[in-house]
Amino acid sequence: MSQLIPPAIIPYVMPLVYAVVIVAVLPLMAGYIVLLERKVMADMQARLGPMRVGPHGLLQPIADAVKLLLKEDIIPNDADRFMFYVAPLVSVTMALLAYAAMPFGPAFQIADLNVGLLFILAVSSLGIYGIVLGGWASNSHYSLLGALRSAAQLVSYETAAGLGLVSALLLAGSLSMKDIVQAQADQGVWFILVAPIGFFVYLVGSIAETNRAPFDLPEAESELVAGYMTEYSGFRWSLYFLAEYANMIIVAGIATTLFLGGWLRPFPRLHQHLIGTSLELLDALPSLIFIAIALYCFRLAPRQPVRIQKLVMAAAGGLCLLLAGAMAGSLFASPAVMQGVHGGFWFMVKVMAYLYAFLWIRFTFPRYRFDQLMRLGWRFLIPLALVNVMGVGTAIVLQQLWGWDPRGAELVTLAATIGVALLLAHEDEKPASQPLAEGE
Amino acid sequence: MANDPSEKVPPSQPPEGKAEGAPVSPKAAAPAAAAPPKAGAPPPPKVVTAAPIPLDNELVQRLEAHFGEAIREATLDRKQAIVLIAAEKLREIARYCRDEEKFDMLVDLTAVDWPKREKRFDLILILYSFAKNERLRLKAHAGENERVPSSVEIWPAANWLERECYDMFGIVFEGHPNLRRILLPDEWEGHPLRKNYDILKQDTAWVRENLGIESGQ
Amino acid sequence: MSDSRTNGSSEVVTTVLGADEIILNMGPQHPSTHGVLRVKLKLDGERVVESECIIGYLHRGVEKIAEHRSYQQFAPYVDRMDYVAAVSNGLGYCEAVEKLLGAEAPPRARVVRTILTELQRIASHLLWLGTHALDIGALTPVFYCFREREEILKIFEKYCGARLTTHAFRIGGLQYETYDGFEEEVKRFCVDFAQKIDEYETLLTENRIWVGRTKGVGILSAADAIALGVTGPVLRASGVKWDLRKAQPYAAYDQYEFDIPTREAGDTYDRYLVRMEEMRQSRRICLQAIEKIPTGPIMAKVGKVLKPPPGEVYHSIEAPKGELGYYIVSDGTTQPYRVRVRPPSFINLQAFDKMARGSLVADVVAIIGTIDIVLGEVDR
Amino acid sequence: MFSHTVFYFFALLAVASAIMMVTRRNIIHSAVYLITTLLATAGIFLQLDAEFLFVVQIILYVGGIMVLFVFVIMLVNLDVSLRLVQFNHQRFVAGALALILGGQVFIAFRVGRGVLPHPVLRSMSPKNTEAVGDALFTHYMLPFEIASILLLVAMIGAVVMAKRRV
Repeated sequence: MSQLIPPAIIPYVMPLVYAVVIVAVLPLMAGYIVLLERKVMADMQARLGPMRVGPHGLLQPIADAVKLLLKEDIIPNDADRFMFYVAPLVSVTMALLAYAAMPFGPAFQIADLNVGLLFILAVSSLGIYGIVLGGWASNSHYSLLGALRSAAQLVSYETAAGLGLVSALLLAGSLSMKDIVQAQADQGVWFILVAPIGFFVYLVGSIAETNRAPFDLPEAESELVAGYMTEYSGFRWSLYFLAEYANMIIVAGIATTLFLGGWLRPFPRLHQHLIGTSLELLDALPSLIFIAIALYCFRLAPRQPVRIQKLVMAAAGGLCLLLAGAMAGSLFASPAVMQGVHGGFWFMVKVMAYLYAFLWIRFTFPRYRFDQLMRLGWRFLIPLALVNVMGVGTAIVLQQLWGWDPRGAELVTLAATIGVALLLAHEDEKPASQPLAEGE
Repeated sequence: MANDPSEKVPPSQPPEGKAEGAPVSPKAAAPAAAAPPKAGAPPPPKVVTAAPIPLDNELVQRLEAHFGEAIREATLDRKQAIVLIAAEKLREIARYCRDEEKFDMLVDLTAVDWPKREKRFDLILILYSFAKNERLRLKAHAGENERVPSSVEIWPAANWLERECYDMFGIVFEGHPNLRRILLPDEWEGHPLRKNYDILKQDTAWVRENLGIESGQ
Repeated sequence: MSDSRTNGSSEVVTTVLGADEIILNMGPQHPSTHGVLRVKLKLDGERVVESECIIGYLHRGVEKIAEHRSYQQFAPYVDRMDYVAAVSNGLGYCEAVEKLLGAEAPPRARVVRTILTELQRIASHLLWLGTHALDIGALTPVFYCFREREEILKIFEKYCGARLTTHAFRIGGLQYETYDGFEEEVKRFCVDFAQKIDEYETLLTENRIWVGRTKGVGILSAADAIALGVTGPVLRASGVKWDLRKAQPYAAYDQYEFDIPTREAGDTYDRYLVRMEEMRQSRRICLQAIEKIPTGPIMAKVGKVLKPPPGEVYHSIEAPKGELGYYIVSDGTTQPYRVRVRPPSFINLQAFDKMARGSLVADVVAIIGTIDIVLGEVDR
Repeated sequence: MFSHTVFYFFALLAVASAIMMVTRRNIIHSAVYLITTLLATAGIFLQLDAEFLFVVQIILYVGGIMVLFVFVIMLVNLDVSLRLVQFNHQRFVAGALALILGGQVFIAFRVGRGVLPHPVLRSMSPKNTEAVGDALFTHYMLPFEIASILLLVAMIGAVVMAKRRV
């Protein structure tokens, strides 16, 4: 390799490969998250969801993508054309750029910045310009209102979400994504167990930041039609869509890295070896999961109505088997490869679990009103996050300076924080019950 | 329906008044051989009066005491009380009905067109009293170019109802805060529920201009 | 304004009036105006200063058509007014004409009418609940509601062949005898439905966001409600215990025990609770009625050609949305001289301005939903 | 060489978009060019290995302050600004001043070249963030506190002014 490529470029090769992989795979992943969303929604709403394109709708995302690309690209007459063109690009570029510092596995990371977390937060917060400018450029009032709501919402909730993250940062003592995961491995505990309030604040904040229900006011269908996307169609619209799902994966990735142990396997310190070998039992889990999915696919395959669907279903099963094989095979390869493959697997599993929580919340709750959303952000989440930061800080001080037992210190401060949370929630209810007429 | 308490009427009525109700069209005078309507129902409990009969209960007496000539006639049709009043006094009578007689809800306000009559419109107000669980129908005659007092200030509910009446019949309500068409477009010509407005008729000019088609039919 | 009536776009027309007042136009094509309602809002910032409903986009001249049809011919037309509660419309019309004729439906017909009308009330409320929740952003209840509504529509379909515009009743009684297994199906639905209502309530009633979005929103006092002629669940949520089924019983309602749910605050949340309780009461009525459907004829002898004696009648029933009245004038011929429909949606919608003033724009959607209007009935 | 290219790219971008920002009629466009300028400046920070500053520049200026700017601009009636006369007679004075300033910088650059020691970039990485924190809370404690109080005063002032209107 070193002969083929000039040495000056070598450090840029792997990141480039990773970047290409991410840019290529991400739209597909977004498509399949949409399918997942529709399937989960259908399951919760007592129906089937997409069933026609491919077996159980497995090819639906591809059909959707083709449809979107072929749609007419409509630009309103009075739109600011340049901005209208650029806005979706800004959104999607910023969303993709944030992946630069996202650690999908111990090896799979484009760049390990020492301010990695801040970088991701900064860049993903720039996506708001895509929304704001797009809403403005559309020259439609629904769009503009959606954009304004979006901007106000993002600025408010970024504060809360950021403060939620601080608790994990205090525990990790680093801004580098890799070091944060490493800190969790070293301390032998996921930070969600130490700072659950911080995780909760970030969960709520991240839902609001990605404009998902119950905070989807910028695109509230029943009020603003489609918010800032109202005037967009076809390809440009799908760029916004891609950006939204990319952002969802980013916030899920941040939460996974900071609170859920990143690419670490569950129980990273539990070493139950298979008798007589150095293989760990828990490492077999990914393979077993894939084998189970594969068997399920094979069982479903003969029941598909059309021949081609049978084939596709069987192919899906085969793909799962292949992945299971890869998972199992990597166990026998070098530790680095094994870590990489399994780390990626666990990272994605956690991201998906986080996204599932998003979907679950979306299909369960009604939508907030804008003033309620703001009240929740400023009066509840931000104070709570501040108290939580102080609580975690206190716990660390108690441990390090006064030599308290770590778990004891954490429990004490956690109890105090939860007390404050209840107090805040109680306070929050008072103005909510007042009639709206105070303005008159 | 046999036990409809709302339409309970004091028993002062003559059992079979043949006095013909003025509000009904001349045609009604020929009740013809209209099939005896009571026929058939397993329990035929009551004799249905085919024509309205005069009504003279306490309510009517009170009304007459207050408004004298303005109460033209009170009748009972299918056990439902109808009071024919003078259109000019509508507002006063309505207010009295609301405040003194506790007819606190205006259920409906509408009109009927009798083109052959001198004053072609019947303006009809259906009132309901929560306290008495009773309905009362006020009826007033109005001519084509006559202005009728609006009752919006008495029952805000009359707002849209009077607009609809104006829209459909062209009855102008004096004192209505916002008398515009409500169901039809503002520039529409004609008032569809008038009897001389044919069912196939439409404002072709409007349709052509605004919908870009020759006919809405 | 008039010229834009034909302009069926959903764009928002904004004009800068004074310093802060803008005019926001919602509809007639908007996801949550429940059809073709158009609302013009005058806003001070996010707060509604004044509102105006512009209606008539669905006007079909039903009352005019009535004057050119015979009494029986007009019966299917009424189904097209409140098309989500067609059975109730039919009941009101048939009973009004029967009253005009002086006829009365036989007991069996009256009980079957009661059952079907109560099922229709449940179906109508379910549709309202689903769409109302959807407007406020709860995506899931609508599917649960439609699942149960589907069961009701299946019963309708089996009974008369139609699901939506049923034309289930005839003047004088019923055309069709109930099908085999009607009682069991209705009973099974009613028994199952109890826990379904609880399911909806689990999703919404104590949900903080739901309560936050509906409590104190669109308040209508009892006095205002009466002055504006508002009827139905909207009136009852304001604290007026008045239900035509109790006040002036029709069909077979005098035979059954049920409560009139009322609430005091008159806000969106109370209207929600009233309607939820009404579904329970409807279920209770159905269960009582299905136990003892009298035997006997289903049609009174009214004759093939209906010529009611001259005169006029007003008859009203408690439709799912409020008092549905028919004022019919007969001139002794086979065609009604005048049919006036007192549409509950139309009159309840008039209270919108009262409810919306001072509320936020986001509440407008909730308020439109809570009045439970059907534009087919508003515009006729 | 590579880093020089990067520097000149960002520097040119910053200057060009700054000029564009001043000359646009449409305020939204101006705002977008200002954002570009800020981003280009952030890029220069990155090129200087000041990663923390780079990120803070983006988060605070671009992600925070400019969002609020754009937010406010959208609420303003744009038509008014489009009709404003953008340049007046002061432009000659301003142009002259700019020329003088440019001349000064140029001369200083020519004279100073080789006299002053060439700045050596101490690579603070990977302790960049800590270094900034350390500096702020030890050496520059007083200025930091003064800045904090200034911001607090501004915040309170803003709240008071906003409240009075209601």
